[in-house]
Amino acid sequence: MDQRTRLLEAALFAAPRPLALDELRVLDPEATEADWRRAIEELRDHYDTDGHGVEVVEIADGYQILTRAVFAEAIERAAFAARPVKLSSAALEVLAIIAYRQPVGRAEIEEIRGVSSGGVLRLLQERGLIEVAGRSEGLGRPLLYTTTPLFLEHLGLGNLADLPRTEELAVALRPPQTES
Amino acid sequence: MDQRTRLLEAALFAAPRPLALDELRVLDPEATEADWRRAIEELRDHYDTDGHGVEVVEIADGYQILTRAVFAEAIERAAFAARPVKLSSAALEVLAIIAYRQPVGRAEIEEIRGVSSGGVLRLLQERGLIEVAGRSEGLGRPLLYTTTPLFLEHLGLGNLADLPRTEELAVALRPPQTES
Amino acid sequence: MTGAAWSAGAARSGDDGGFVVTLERFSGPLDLLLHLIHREEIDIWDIPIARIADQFLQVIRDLGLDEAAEYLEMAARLVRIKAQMLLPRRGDEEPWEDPRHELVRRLLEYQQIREVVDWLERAARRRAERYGRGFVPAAPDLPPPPLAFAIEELVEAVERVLAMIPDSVIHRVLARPLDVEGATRRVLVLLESRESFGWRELLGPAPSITDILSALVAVLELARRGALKLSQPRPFTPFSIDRGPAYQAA
Repeated sequence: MDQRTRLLEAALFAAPRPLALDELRVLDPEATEADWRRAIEELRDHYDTDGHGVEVVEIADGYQILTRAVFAEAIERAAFAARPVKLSSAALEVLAIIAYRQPVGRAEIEEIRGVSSGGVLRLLQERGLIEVAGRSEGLGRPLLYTTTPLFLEHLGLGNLADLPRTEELAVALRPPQTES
Repeated sequence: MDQRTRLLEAALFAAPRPLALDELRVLDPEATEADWRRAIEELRDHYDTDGHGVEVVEIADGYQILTRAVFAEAIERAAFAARPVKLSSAALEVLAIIAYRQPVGRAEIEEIRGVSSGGVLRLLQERGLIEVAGRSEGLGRPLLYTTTPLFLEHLGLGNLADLPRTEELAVALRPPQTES
Repeated sequence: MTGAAWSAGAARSGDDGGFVVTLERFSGPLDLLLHLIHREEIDIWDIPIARIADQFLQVIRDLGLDEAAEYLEMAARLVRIKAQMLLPRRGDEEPWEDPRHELVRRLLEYQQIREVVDWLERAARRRAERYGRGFVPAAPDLPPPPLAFAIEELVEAVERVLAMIPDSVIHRVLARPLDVEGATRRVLVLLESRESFGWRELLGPAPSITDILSALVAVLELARRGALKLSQPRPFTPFSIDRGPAYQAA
């Protein structure tokens, strides 16, 4: 392939959106629009005749390299885009409090963490790691949260008793020990 | 190109990160690892001999399509792609220590650097470049850190063995003495 | 020392003629120490500790680092080694242990890390010259990505939580249950006979705090259900209670 066609391929590959003809100009000030058209044609032909897994597509007044539709199913099945998600430290903290003090209400969680935790609770609930186990008898009858079997499954624990013992958290909000 | 090579190209193209050999298996249950290796070779050769703007690179124990370095300047000038964030010198120091000594605890890192490193560790963890791999048996059972695949990806390394051997460094260190 | 070994220090010290250093330039006392050793072209195996200690103290004073604990600690260590070097050695009876030994070991170890840092920086630069695919297709309706978390992370979170817990203030709370149901009945009785009445009428004479709170919760709950409406004619006046859109005579 021509050097300009290679540059075009690299640019289309790296760009987060379809590139219009006049956007290509910055790449090489000496090339005319006709030059870029020729490069696009060359790249398109090359992909088509050599039988590539990708193709040049004209989209929204621009050009983009996309995978061919015929492979879409296999790729979707593989779900490579789904890199395992890590829980944020905020989410882990809330989860830790619930794990050791369940059933526990939002107010208590927020009192311990000193920040509002509604969003995190919702996220953990959506992920199926915690659930509402009932309501407290207290004023306003707040919801009480517990961990789910999925939570244990994620950690590879048989049951809650397998959690590492952390007396302090389990017993009460004890003051931190006197330490150096 | 072979039909499997096309599928490979489409998959590598679609994936947002390097794909390991065993991840490719889902794409086509009938293909063996050797088949995939052949497909990778074919794609790599094709990109190289036909003169493409992209290439197949071995990174983080997997394979990824990246643009060729020779086009970096033009793509950067066009400014439609974001460059990765640069890490601070302190962050790289901590990464270097973890890369060579993993799994390693915070105390040892701080002993080598001579400065407290909690903030840097947290930052690297948030960025996903290091992770907690377990706890030491020592006093207080401190957390032990290791590098993640994202660390290799960020630096474009195939695997940890690509790091320079300590004997190759200008300053030869005797093995860590057994001492306090 | 080879040129490569010192490249980190040299790059950061810039033109050695004018010794201008800034705080950000050093990632710690070891870094500063290496810099000085390099600048003075000193053999790391035979550090003239008195000279280096003085220079170290001078630099941290100049940079205002003499309040940073880590630099102070190193300064103290250097002064101690300097003193030990001055002690008279007792003949050949005992093998003499060089007080600089531990410091040299740490410097070499740190130097090696700096070399690796240079290497990593170069690797990152090379990687940054190659771009990955930029286009991120809109995600189809896929199940959420798998979660990755481990027991260690949870334990670490527990430790953070424990550290957050402030000194506990223990309040002794006496249970004084509210009679919300009774208050609700009273409100409904009043609503049945009158379309509108004032908050004070609900409470009766000399209400206790429990009565007031019970009545308040009852009124708020009924307002939420639409059985009554609350309004306040003017600021700071008692609010009045009217039948709401969802009011049904019992």
